[in-house]
Amino acid sequence: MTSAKQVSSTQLIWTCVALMLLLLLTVGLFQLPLGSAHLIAGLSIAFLKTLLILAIFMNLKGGSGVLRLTAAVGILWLCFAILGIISDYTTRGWQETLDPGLEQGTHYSSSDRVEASTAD
Amino acid sequence: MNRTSSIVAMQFDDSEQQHSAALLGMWIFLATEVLFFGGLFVAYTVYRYEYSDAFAEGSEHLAIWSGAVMTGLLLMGSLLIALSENVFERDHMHRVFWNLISTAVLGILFLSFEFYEYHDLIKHQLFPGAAFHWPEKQSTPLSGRSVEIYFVLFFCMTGLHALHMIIGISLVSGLAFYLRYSKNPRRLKNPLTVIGLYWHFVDIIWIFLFPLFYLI
Amino acid sequence: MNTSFRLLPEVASRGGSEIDLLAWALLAVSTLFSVVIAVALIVFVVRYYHTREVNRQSGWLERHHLATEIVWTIVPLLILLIFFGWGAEVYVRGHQPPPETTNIYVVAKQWMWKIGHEQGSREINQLHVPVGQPVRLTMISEDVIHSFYVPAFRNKQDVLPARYTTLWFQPTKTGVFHLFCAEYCGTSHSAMRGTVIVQTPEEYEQWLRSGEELSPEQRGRRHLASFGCLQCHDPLEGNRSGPPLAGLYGSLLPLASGHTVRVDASYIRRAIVEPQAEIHRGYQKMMPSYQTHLTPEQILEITAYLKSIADASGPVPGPAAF
Amino acid sequence: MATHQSYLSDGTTLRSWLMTLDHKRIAILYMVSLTFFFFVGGAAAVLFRLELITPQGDLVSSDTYNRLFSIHGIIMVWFFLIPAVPNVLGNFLVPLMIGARDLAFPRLNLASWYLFMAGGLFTLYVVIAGGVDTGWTFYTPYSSTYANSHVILAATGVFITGFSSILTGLNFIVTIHTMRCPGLKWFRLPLFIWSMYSTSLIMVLATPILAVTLALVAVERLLGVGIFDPGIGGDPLLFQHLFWFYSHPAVYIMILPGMGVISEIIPCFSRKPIFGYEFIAMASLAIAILGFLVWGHHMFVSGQSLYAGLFFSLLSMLVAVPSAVKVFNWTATLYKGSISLTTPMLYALGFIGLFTMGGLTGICLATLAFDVHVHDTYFIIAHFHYIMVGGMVMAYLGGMHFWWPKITGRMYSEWLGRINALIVFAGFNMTFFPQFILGYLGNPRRYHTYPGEFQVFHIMSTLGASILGIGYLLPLFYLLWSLKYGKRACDNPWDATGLEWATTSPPPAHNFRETPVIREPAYQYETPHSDSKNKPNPKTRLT
Repeated sequence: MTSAKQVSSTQLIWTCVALMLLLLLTVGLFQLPLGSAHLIAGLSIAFLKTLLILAIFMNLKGGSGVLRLTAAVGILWLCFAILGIISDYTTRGWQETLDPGLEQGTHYSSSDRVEASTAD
Repeated sequence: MNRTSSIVAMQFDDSEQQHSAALLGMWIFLATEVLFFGGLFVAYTVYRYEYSDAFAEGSEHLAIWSGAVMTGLLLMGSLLIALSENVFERDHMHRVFWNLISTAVLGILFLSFEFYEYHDLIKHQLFPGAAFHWPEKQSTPLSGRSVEIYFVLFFCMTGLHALHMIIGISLVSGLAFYLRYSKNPRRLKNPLTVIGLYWHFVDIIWIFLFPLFYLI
Repeated sequence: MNTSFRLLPEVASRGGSEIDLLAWALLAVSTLFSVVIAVALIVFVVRYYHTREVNRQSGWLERHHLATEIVWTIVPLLILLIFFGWGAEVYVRGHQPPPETTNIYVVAKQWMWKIGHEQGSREINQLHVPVGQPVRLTMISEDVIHSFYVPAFRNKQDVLPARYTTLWFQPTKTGVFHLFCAEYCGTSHSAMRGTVIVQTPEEYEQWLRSGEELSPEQRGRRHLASFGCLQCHDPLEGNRSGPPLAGLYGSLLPLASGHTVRVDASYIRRAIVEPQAEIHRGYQKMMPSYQTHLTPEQILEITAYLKSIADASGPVPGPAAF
Repeated sequence: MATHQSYLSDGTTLRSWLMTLDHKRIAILYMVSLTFFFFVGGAAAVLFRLELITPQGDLVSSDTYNRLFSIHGIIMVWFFLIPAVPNVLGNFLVPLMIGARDLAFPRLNLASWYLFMAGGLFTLYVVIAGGVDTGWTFYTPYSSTYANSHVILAATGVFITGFSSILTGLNFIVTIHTMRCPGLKWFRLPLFIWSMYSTSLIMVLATPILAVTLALVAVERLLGVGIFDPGIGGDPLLFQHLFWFYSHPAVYIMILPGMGVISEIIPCFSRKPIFGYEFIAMASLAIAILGFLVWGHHMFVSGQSLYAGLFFSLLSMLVAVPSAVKVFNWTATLYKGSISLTTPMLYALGFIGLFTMGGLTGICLATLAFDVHVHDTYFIIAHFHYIMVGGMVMAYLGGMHFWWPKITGRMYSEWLGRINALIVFAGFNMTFFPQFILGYLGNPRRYHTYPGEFQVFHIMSTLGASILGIGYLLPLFYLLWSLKYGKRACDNPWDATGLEWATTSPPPAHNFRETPVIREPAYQYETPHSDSKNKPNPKTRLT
């Protein structure tokens, strides 16, 4: 493992400018009536910002493979937790008739929840 | 690399090895921090899925402009601390000192905004628990019971973040003064890198908290 | 209850026999593998003990042997997949009750089982069921998590606070069986035991009749009157400030938020404890929460009443009827 | 240095021990404290096992009984099983095995021990102050709302100890990555290092989730603000998800190091290179990674969705494969070896047998429909004790005997050691095998009183436990005895490969006089051919 190369000051300043612009973009997008797309837009911009900070400020760009792997593993494991757990909540009630008295075979998208027909 | 001025610990062969060990150690620590916050992000995902409307209701009590300003403060702090590493390489210890102090001040500003927000929410009886009160007239379409979950998560997640900020501010300002009064400031290269990484990480957490709580 | 010493528990349900079969298969495969490993260990130790003069010329099993490794990776994997499929198939069926079931309501609390039959009888820590008929339990807890466990039926389901879970079984022989709480629930966890009494249908009918209590529907109707619900909800007429109750159960209800919800036991529970959450389209938000006034049992009884009047105005109406 | 001082004589004051930065001395600190916790946890087990001789609750009250099994679980899991091999043997051996002078962060290493002790003191205070009655699993809403015992204190104890675990794992990973001696490539590492590396991965990635989850339970109790509180729409099952996201991988924290120990012992006493090195190494990593994706099999009857059940059952089946591969490879290593039945080897063979049974019953439990019946019964108890006690404790004892000469410079009594290994094996099976039957008969776990027809099995179990108790006390005495009266050990009494045997017994403070260089793969044992006369008999190799 060799020591990482430094990032130049101008590069750092431009990165910060880009981050600020992205921040303005998030707030700007939020003023538009996008409905459920807000979540996607907000998270995508957050991911973009994170990548910039990781690559430039935290100098993963010039860092060794092990460091990048470590960063990736942390995020990947968080995804394991989120995906595994949310998979339980989104499939609750599938293939189960939770309520006696209603005919077997009626399919409920989820017996615990309001059917999301129009909502985000 | 200024090999001669670094003091290498007994277990290492050279400062190069020591530097990579410090970097890797810090990155692993940050990975654990991701998962430490991760438990709360999981809870957030589950409840946002279950009570998306209540989350939208709750977020109306937070001021977007203040969240945006707070994000800006943190990003500025990150820039300064990243710059200070460059300055450090060029041996301008005085500027490193002032960069670090400014970062800490920006952090303190951030916390002031945050605590003002807490104060405001508590005044409006929105702190979860026995005193939580959700005005009936605004309760569309969910009642306060699941809005309370939103505020539980808000206080837990931003609170944990604030705790990290306090630790970060102490580390940064501690390092600044240590650097200023140290006889051999070049020894502090690894601590500077490591504390910088920590600051950036705390920054990234906020970058996610901002859209998740303010922009719903 | 047969309390003598035994190595295998009694089995008294259809699903129970299926699980026993699976258990025997698992036991056979496990025994086979353990014996093979144990015999190999013993034979190698004895044969290649360091004092013995045997041929130790390195054979094909020296350091690596790719084919061997692949074989003993793939073969266990295939066996495991078979067991996954088998176990899953039985499990999924165990979650899908047949259409016609005897419905029984169970409320668990520290440290007792409160059981209510559709026909009105109530009992504590005892469950009378008819043999040969599928029985379905709808369960909820008043406090912590409990677990309804009848070893003779090889059946178990956790009972949660604020959420209904269900369990079904079809007893195949009469007798008295253990009912346990299997999820640790505090001080007297091990005292939260009861008995399941499987009777012939005739005996069961007789037992049901011997109870002089009101049926859950009747009790539910009484709760509606005594808590003042009927002032706003007329059972049949729709001219009050709240929606009428007849025909409500099982229908698809349009909500003020634009969603549609199926009226089932969970919805009724939510509508009582959290009335503001999902408002019937066209009605005002007037109803207060009855969470602190009604016990889970009373809510179940109200649900039973609403179910009994589901067909009061003809077939269950679809969304268009509202 | 002219004189060659061992790390043990590097200072004799209490201060020289409590402020030491030497990984070997810190290992000793852990060894002493873990032994203490093991016997505290064991004492609780003795008490409730005695209580269970009769179906009625006549020895202790039900509240006391609940506190006993809770404290037994908490202490054994977090204060013995998880730190046992990593923090004692791992601390001692990782730098030695990779030819380093110390771990990468010696101060952090010492800090881990202090954190461990701080967590331990909280837990001991809980014991003194009246106990905790939630079980080691802290399930909500019982723990967050209904329990009126010292839940917050106990959670704090576990929380603090969790950080000790995280820091140890971090230290190991960094050390293994950056400080291997020249020539020690990844696939030349001893398998013990591979298993330590996999274990550290789990410690680092799983423990934070537990920490934050327990913190949330404490917050809920302190402020009445509940993330898991059903009263405000929270879901108690979310706690179980988060808890098992840590606690299932934690099971592999307990068993993987044991597997590492066995992978060292088996080739040494078969005088043969280990069979399928790469497969065993990769199996460790596979277990560590797959182990993270199977937590939902603890929740088949909890009310999680049917599909989540299917998903987690399938993945649980997959994680059994690498474990099976390891067992097969160890067994194949014996083939055409030159086997001697020393004490460590007896423990290793016992480990393979008991772990196989534990693993196979684990497969039974991963089978959905079967699990529904035996979930939360004694079957589960028996299964995980086969893994953790039959597996892990056997491996720990085996490893302690194997490296005892290296750690202390003294030989223990081989004769007593062998007898004790047999006592432990017999006592263990007698204690826990009846519990499989008990579980299938339907006796739920954590039962203070039980129906009379189960009594026979409980009596057998208690009898076995008393034999097992002897098996655990005996080594305490003969190992301590050996410290003063044991024969002096030579540098490599077992004639084993591995860098730890290349230095003196006990090693000097800085491990090696000069940095070793590695030129060959691990486990280069010369297999003796037909001639057995000139083969080393371990006993004759003592100085």
